[in-house]
Formats: sequence, structure tokens, C-alpha cells
Amino acid sequence: MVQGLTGREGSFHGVRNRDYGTQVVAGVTPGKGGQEVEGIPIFDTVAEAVAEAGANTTMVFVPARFATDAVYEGIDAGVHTVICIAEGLPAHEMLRVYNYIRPKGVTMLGPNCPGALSPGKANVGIIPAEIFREGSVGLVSRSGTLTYQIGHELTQLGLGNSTIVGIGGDPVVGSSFIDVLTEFEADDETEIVVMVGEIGGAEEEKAAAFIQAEMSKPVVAYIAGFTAPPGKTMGHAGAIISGTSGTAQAKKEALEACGVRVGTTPTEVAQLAAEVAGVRN
Amino acid sequence: MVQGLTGREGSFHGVRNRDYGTQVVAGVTPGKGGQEVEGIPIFDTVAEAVAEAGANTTMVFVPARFATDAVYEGIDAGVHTVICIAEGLPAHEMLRVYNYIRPKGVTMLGPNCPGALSPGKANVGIIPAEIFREGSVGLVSRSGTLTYQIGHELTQLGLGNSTIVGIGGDPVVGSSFIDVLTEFEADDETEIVVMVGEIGGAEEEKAAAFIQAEMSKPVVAYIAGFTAPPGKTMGHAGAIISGTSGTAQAKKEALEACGVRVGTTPTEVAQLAAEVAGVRN
Amino acid sequence: MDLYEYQGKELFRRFGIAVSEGRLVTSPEEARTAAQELGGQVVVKAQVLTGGRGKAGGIKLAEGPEDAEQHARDILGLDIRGHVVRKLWIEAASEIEREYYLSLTFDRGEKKALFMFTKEGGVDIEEVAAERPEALAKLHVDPLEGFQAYQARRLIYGAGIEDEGEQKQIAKLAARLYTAFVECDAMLCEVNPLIVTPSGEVKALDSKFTVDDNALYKHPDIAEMRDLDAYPPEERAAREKDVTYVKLDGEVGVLGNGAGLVMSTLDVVALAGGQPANFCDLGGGGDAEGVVDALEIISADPQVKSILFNIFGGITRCDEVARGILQALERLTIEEPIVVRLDGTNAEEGRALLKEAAPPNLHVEPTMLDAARRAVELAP
Amino acid sequence: MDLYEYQGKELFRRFGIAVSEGRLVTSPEEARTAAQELGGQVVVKAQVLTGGRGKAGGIKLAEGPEDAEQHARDILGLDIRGHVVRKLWIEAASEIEREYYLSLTFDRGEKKALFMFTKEGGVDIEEVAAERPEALAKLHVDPLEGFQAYQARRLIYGAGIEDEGEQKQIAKLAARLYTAFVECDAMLCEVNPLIVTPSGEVKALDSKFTVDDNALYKHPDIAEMRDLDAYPPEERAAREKDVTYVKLDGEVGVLGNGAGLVMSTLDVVALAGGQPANFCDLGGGGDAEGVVDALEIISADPQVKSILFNIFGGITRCDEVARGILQALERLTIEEPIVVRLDGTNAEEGRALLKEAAPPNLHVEPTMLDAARRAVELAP
Repeated sequence: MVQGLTGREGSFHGVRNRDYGTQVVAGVTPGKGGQEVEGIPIFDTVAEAVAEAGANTTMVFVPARFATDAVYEGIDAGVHTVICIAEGLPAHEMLRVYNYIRPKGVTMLGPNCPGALSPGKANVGIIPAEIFREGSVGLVSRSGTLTYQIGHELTQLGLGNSTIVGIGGDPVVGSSFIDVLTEFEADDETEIVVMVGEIGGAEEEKAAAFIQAEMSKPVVAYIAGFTAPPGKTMGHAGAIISGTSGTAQAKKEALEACGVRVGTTPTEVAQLAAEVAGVRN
Repeated sequence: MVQGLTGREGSFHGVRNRDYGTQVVAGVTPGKGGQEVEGIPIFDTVAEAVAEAGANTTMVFVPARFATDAVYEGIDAGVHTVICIAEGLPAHEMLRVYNYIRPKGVTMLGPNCPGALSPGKANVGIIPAEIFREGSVGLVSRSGTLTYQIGHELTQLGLGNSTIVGIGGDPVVGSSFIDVLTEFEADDETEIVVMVGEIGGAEEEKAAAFIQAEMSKPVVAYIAGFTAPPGKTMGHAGAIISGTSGTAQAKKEALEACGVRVGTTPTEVAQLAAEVAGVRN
Repeated sequence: MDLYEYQGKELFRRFGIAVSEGRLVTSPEEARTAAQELGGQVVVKAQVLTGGRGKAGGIKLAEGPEDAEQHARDILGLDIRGHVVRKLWIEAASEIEREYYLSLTFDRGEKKALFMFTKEGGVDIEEVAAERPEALAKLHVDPLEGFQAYQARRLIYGAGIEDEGEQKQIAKLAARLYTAFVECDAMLCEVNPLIVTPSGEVKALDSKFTVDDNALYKHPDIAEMRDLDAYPPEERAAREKDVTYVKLDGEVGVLGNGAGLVMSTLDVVALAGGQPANFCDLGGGGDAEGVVDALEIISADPQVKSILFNIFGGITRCDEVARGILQALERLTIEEPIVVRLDGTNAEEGRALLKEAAPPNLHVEPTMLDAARRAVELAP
Repeated sequence: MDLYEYQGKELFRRFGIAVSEGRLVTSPEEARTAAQELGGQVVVKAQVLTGGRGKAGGIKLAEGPEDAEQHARDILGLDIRGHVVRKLWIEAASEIEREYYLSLTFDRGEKKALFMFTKEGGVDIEEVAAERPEALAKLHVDPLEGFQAYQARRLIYGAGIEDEGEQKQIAKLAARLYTAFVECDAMLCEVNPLIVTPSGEVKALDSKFTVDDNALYKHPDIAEMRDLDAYPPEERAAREKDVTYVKLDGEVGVLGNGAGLVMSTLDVVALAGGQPANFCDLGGGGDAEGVVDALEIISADPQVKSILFNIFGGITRCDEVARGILQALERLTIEEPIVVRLDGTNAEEGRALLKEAAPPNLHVEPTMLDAARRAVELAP
């Protein structure tokens, strides 16, 4: 289901996802129940979309100030997976959402994320599927276009992707690198993983320890923001060096200390992936 | 650990529980850290009691207006089982506590409960152990003294108890009849169950359906409050008939409809239990 | 604790929920003045803590001050389901286009607050729920999540509200009602009817508001709203002495320790053919002084013909209870026979004390059943 | 958004946190008047959005009005770490018995608010954390549970506060700081130092307060506190045009679509031997008009010697970006060479448009790396 399917972005991507093969069974826009968007029925509430169209996953495309409400509506209606494309959610709201959904076992990507794509299978979100091809590289990233750039470089080296997951660029997002790495480790179609981090927070450092301790599949990484100054938000609300913590250099060092090779440019990380893939194939 | 061990009630029961064989490793009273109560060390905070004395269960004996805080302190310090003897907690506070702890898997008895006793093994709470003897009857109740009365009647008929659990007399308590029945069903030492309900709410009705659907062990029941008028709180905050719902008659009928025999007096329910025990032995 | 309509409306107003202007009065003359101040048509509404005021003649429309005075004269002193009308709420009359129903209850089963909303206002909600469930929008609010905008939408769409102005007002009102419910530690907030005026204004025409007794310490302003006159005199006295007491209609006074045991004792009295006169719980402690207070309150009820003590000592020590009984008999004039059953902690000591003092009219029985039967026999 | 000390203190006061009385002034004369009004000793404090004011001579104790005027004259116009002092906070001087440190931060790792409290106030907290961790009490608050009294106790006992009066005041202050933190959508609330006066009063002598930009729409009063003068002129212009822009120190202007890609582009420019002049994200949409606005802001920076466009089209269409570049070149006078890399959605169409118009000084490169190298070359 797409919350905000009648909006400009919501309808464009919702229909595109449906055309890619994703089962988009319903849209939700309060007050527009009974309408249709290119054959997809619209409901006033998520509860109706769940009851009448059997939706179990929601993609949230509403403006930031309505997004938290939309997420709660989805979860309370029994939806177990939330992909929140919306960006600009207040951090405290997301703090409450996170602590609310986490013990309930709800899976959430975003906010401020491009969604997830399994080339040739399904696309939920705004990732342009035409850049990617099927393959065995799992790609997880805090960033949208940077993911496309790296996907593009992989494609040029003949590598395809099992699944591409954008976890989102906000300070608090529903899923961490570790959550997605855990999925990739268990996923039969994934053989290597490329992790794309950026400045801010310490999720890359935690992921480094996790990779060393828990992962059997090879991981290579890229970190953006070596030239970012401290105290400035670099586009993403989460991309900020606070004091001396969250620098790209610290993340790179943490990853390398755990045996994860880090590329310094998108091109280089793709080459590292190709090298590892070559070794394994 | 006992939160409020330095109080009159807390020290009396805490020490009694310890003397019965329960491992009471710590007490917590803010500002009294460093003191002792009959050899049990007192800490200022639960976190210290957990870290230094290894406590994993807490019994809350503080006055009502400090009880919610005490429960949160226990849970946040990593305690997994909370026995809240304190009564008079505002219902909304307990509503928040319940929804907070439930998805985290914390077990809570009470508030407004006498605790739990496994005769001959351990006693956590205020149940007078001398009334009960070891045996195979699981006893679960919303009430304290009524439980003692029924335990006494059972003893007089030669029946002992595996475990006695008081879930508490408040409108919202941490564990339901179903939670405890589930434990009894799985407990090797329990052969029959006596369930003691009272007016208010619909937990007995839910338990009836659960017993019919899920339990292999025989259950007999007692309900107090057939003569209680609607709209009046009968001593326990939870013992109130709201409109037409929560009557003893409705509970009795629901239980009987699910094949659970209901005694009309404490004596009769003990006799029913003896009858069933006789059949099984 | 139940609040009067006017008190509930005062809280509504505090939380921004639209209500009509009104005045509280206790005499026909005051009613006249209030009607003058308010101007135009007014409604004279009996303030009693029970339903069915309308049918009982407790609510009347007045054309003006004179009319209001006359209605007040008629309604004051009226007995509505056992509640004597002592106060009136004089309110500016509202034009009513539509009547809805909106409530928030404390759903102990689901452990969440429960909203109920239907366009079929002014009627009995349990009837709507049973007969036309599709007309009733129900929705739970998780206390940790709090009220979210979507919940208002589900109520509005669920009940079929189509007018946009109404939708907006109801959404706002529902959010405020939730805030009032949580911040006042309410167990019930009911607006029946919630009206729409011909000009499209949505407001609360009535209020039912119940606050958790255990939370009153946080709300001294609400605690002060308690009207002791609304309770039977025995319950008033019990409240002052901090005794847990509920007046019932029978002739056997009952005292016990622990709510469950006392309820059970009442049932056993009834099974023995008697009628309990009250519920009275000595509570966990039960010291001698508490026993004296409780006995004083129970014996003050003229309906009481015999008194039954059912004590199962745990924390409560039976010797202490026995001492309390003996003290009470010394200090008070209790003519009703007293039947005592003591078991548990220090029961033997307690029985010995009673036996030694052997006051007239005091009967010790070995079991709860025996004691109940004896008390019923002794209450002719 | 960072607040000035005086703004943070205004919020503190609103939430019941004790602060000293003071006045905001912008001239030595006003400083004199303020000191007169306040009476006694005052402190003249530079208001700048950076630390290290004390060492830079931005905080001075004045004996009276004359002294205050003189200090104001000295401090106004001072450059503290690149921030020019334009405002002063004149505050009644406090007697200080002890200095503590208390803060609440938004811990994104733990997804909870984090309290930090130590008796070692007035110093760098990271130093205390690293060197004497046992002196620092740290505690998380779950947002669903909210602030509970026990948390205050853990802070107090954890830091070793023994005086009862202090314990009570600090417990209350911590609760209020948490309320302020949540209700203002703060990312940081720091009180350093939190002082105890000789008479035992606890109060906030300084404030550091950062509010989440994404939540400012809920707090128009806080949003109004933004002082545009505190930002570089390019950032001010960008804010007005709603362009995501951060001024940096180099000579290669950078534009891209998507925060991650732009950060990566900056890094690649640095690897190619250049210095990025700015971070500028066209965002998801990236229509022609947005491109014109962004180019205007970037080219207004006199340090910029070349401009690099790195576009990977997804939602953004490369032909639209190309149109924006051509429009900007028509409308604005841009003398710096522009290097363009277009890939993804409609990249061919975009490149064709640029090739057809072939403006002078515009260089199209096939890859991100090539483009970065070229831009660096062109910025001498």
C-alpha cells in the first residue's frame, strides 16, 4: 500500500513500482476513499486498506509533518513493514516511533530513504531500477543518489545486485546497517556486501564490529564526507559531525580495524567489490 | 531485591521471605545506601543492587505514589520480574507501565497483589506460608485473603499447592489469569488449578475460553461478588461492575459454558478441587 | 469519583472543548437570577450522579427567568433514582441540528483508552453497540503512542461524518478529550449528546466524567469537587475515618480483612438466606483502632441487625482484631449481636481473648460458613 | 539550529529552570543602562554561536555601569573563532560556591535522550568523560517512559551530590530540563556550569541549546530566534532561496543531487588535489529554476574559481538540469568555468542540449572522477 498515493511523487513512484512487478494493492489518502490511481484503489484509512485490499507493507509518501501519523496509522492497523520515503521528520518524533515499533518487531526503512529494490523481482520506493541488474552483491546505504552512483559503477564492472537497501539519512532510522547486514548474511542470493556509510552517528563503527564477529560473507565499504566540517548538517539531517565524533576518518579506521576494506571513491569501492567477487567466483 | 526494604512492611516481609529460603540479596531505599536490614545490604538505586548484588527480581514495597517510578527503575536496570505489592497506583500510570513492559517480555505481578509462593521452595511477597502445604494444586487469584481462605480449605481437605500466585486486584495488572494458567499448564508440579476471580473486567471470561481451548489440566473456579451492586468499587480498585459488564454471574456462566466448574463458596470450590484430585489420583 | 455534569463541563472548558455558558444554583431565586444573566431561553438541569434525569423530569427548558424559577422549584428536592436534587445547572439553551455521541473509556481488557463515536447521539450507547454496530466507530489509543491525527480520521470516517467543518471540529475535540482524559486520570469521559448547531458549531451538551480515585492526590482541584452530600451518611463517615465501606441494603453488617474475602463473605451471607448491610474491609493492617472505627460506622446504620466478623489473619493479627472488638464494645453502645470468626495468624490468642472477656451478645464460630449462618439467624 | 546563550536562558526560564536576571544589548551605552538597572556587579558576556568565549576575552566582570560600558566597548566587534560579537548579554553577577555540569543530548546511537552530570563543572566534558569516567553520571531516558524520579536520583547519587537541598533542586531541575528538551525538540541542552551559590541556590549560569531544524515548524517562537547575521552571506542567501548549501573554504564550487553524492563529490575533489568551496545539494527534484538559484549562490562566492556539476539522475532528470544550466548562463554573469557530469535518467538528452548550445567555458565530462579532476585543473 502507498500512503499518499494521490500525491505527485506518490502516484509517480507507486505506479512505477506496480509496473515493475510489485503488488501495489491500495493507496491511502484521507478524504479520497473510493477514488483510483491508475487502477489502484484509494482508501480513507490504512485500516480499510488492510481489511479490504489485504495490504501488509506500507510505503509512506506524505509530507514530513504528516509522516509520523501515517507511520503510526500503518503500524496500528497491523502492517509489519514500513518504508518511509518522507524526509524532514522531527528527530524526537522518530525517537518515539523507533522505541514504539522496535519491541513490537515491526520492520521500518527510513525515514528519508529511497526504499529497497531486488532487481528483477520487486521495487518498493524511488530507486531507479534501470541502473541496476540482477546479481549477487547486496548493497546497503544511508544515501540515495550515492547508491545509484555505486550501483552504476558495479554494473560497469559487470556486477549485479541481489538487493539494494536504503536505510535513510536521518539521525534516527528504523533499521540499522546491522539489521540489513543480518538479512544479507542469511540471504542465499547475496554473496558479497557493499556498505555505503557517511559522516554522523556511529552506526558504521557498530557495523564494523558486527561484521568481524558475525559475518561470513565479505563486506567492502565506502564512507562519504571526509571533507565535511564539524557542526554542519550536510544535506541529510543525520550527516553531521558532532564535536569530534562521527567523522569519516574514524569510521574508515574502525572498519579497517575490523578487516573491512574501504574504498576512497565510488569507483574504488566498486573495484574492491569486483576483486572480492573475482576471488570468490 | 526488595524496593522499600527499610520500610515497616518491606522489612517485615523481606526478611520473612529470606528466612523462608528466598534469595533476598539486596534492598533499595534512596538515601539509605550502605545500611543493612538484618544482613541484607541496602543500595541507593536498583542499578547498584543489580550490579553489585546480582538481583534479577524485584519486590516493590514502596508507597503508591512512588511505585510506578520504582517499577520503571527496576525494569530499566534490567530486572525481568517485578512483584508489585504496593497498591493504590493510578490506573493510567499502570496502563503506561503495562504497555511499556509487555513487548519487552518483562513479567510483572500486581500491583495490589500478595505475590507468589511455592510451598517449601520460595516465597516472594506477603502470602503467609504457614497456611499452605506442598502439593499439586496451582492456585491463582486476584485477591489476597480470599486466597488464604481457599488455601486453608484445601489444606483441611488434605490438598497442597504447587504454587500460589496473586495477580492483583487492580483494573490493570501486569499478568492475567491466562498468563498464569499458561505457566501452570507447563508446570510439571501442577496437576489441577483453582482459579479465584471476582467482579470487574473480563479476565475470567477470557480465561474461560483459554481453558477450553488450550488447557489439558482440570481447572475449577470461584468468583466473589455475586451480591456486589453495580458502580461501586468493592475494596479493590478493579472490583467494580461497570454498567452491566463484569458481574459475577456473567463470569460464572462464561466459565461453566467452557466446562469449568464453579464453586459458590470457598468451601465448595475446595471440595470441587478435592473431587477432581480424587478422580486423577 | 463521578463528577456532576457542571464539573465535567468545567474540565471540558479547561481543555478547550466547547460547552454552553451556565451557572450553578441551589435555589429557585438563584435560578431566576442566572436565567436573567444568561438571557434568552435556558435549560434547567438537575445535578445528580445518576442517569435518567430527563425521563424523571430533571431537565426542563425555560423561556425566561420566571419560567426558570418555576422549573427550579419543581426540580429541587426531586428524588431521581435515590438521588435528591440539591443543585441545578442553568445553561443557555442550544439550538440542535444533530446529536452525536462521543466517549473515551478506560478499556482495562485491552489496556488502552477506547474511543466510541456514533452519529446516533442522545440514546443509550449499549443499545447502538448491540443493534447497529456498524454505526458505531470504536478505536483504541495506545498510551505510549498517544493520540494521533489518524485516530480522529478513523472515528470521523467510521461514523460517516461528511461535512468538512464538522470533521475539523470533531477531530480537534477528540484530541482535546483525549488530553483531558489522560491529564485528569479519567476512567470515563462521555459527551452525550455532542451536538451540531444549525450554524455548524460542534459542542458538548452534556458531560459524564469519572476520575480514578487512586489518582486524586495528583489533582487537588478535582478532589475538591467531591460532594459529600451525594453519598449515604455511613459512607461519608467512613470516608472521614478512612474506612473502606460501601452501604448495601440488607441487615447483616459485615467486616473482614481483604476485599476478596469480604466480597466472598457477602455472598456467603446471601447464600445463608440473609442480606448483607454493607461491604467493609479492614484492609491489610487491621489494628485495634481501625476495628473500632469500622464497628462504629457499621453499627450506626439503623438497618443493621447483626454484625459478622470474618478474619483470616495473614498480615492482620487476630489477637489485635479481638482487642479492637473488645475496645469497641467498651467505648460504643452496640446492641446488635456480633458473630466472630478468626483464623490464621494468632487466631488462638484472639479467640482466647474473646473467651476470657466473654462480652454478652458475642458469638465465636469456627468457620466462615458457620459464622455467616449464625449472623443471619441473629438478624431477624 | 543553535541558540545564543540568552535565548537558551529564555527557554530555561520558561520551563522553570533558575537563571540570573539579565538584559540583551548591542551597544556600550545600552550596556551601561542595563548595568544600572540590574545594580551591583554584572557580567558582560559576548553572544556568539561558538565556544571559547572566556579565553577569547568575551566574558568580563564589571563592578558597575561605567565598567560595564567599557567592557562592552572592548568586547563588541571582537572576532571569536570567526564569529564577530554583535550582541552582549549583561547579567547580574552570581556568587559561586561550586560549579557542576549537566546536559541532555540526543543519543542517536541508543535512540534515547542522554543525561550527563558531574560535579566537575566549568570544564570540557569530553575530557572528564575520557579521564575520570567515574566522576561522570550518565543515564538514558526512554522517550516512551519519559522522565522518572529515579533517573534524577541516579544522576545525583552517581555524581556524589550529598547535600539534601542540592539534591532536591537538581532533581527538579533535571526533570524540567527534560521537559524543555522534549517540548522544544532539542538536540542538546547543556548547562555548564550549573552553579551552587553560597546560600545553596542551584542555577544555570550558561546555556547551550540546539533545536532540531526539522521541528522548527512546530515552534514558530523559536524559529524566530534565528539570527541570520550569524551565518556567512552565501548561507543566508541560500536559506532565502531554500537551497541546501554549506559554505566551505576551497575554490571548487560543487553542485550535485543527493546529500551522499555531493559529500562524495567533495571528497573526490579533495582527492584530485582541489578544495571544495561549498556543499550544495539540488535535492530530489532538481528543476531548472532550482539549478539557476543554486548556481547564483555558488558563483556569488568570490573564492570560487570553477564549478563542478555532478548529477546522477534518478528522480532528477538530466535534461532538466541541463536546461537550468543554460538558463543560468543566460541570466547570470558567470565567469568561472563549469564542468558537468550527467548520468542516469535522460542523461543523453541533457548532454545533447549542452552540446547544441555549446556555451563557452562549459566542459562536459563522462565520469565523476574525470569531472572532479577537470574542475580542479580549471581552478588555478
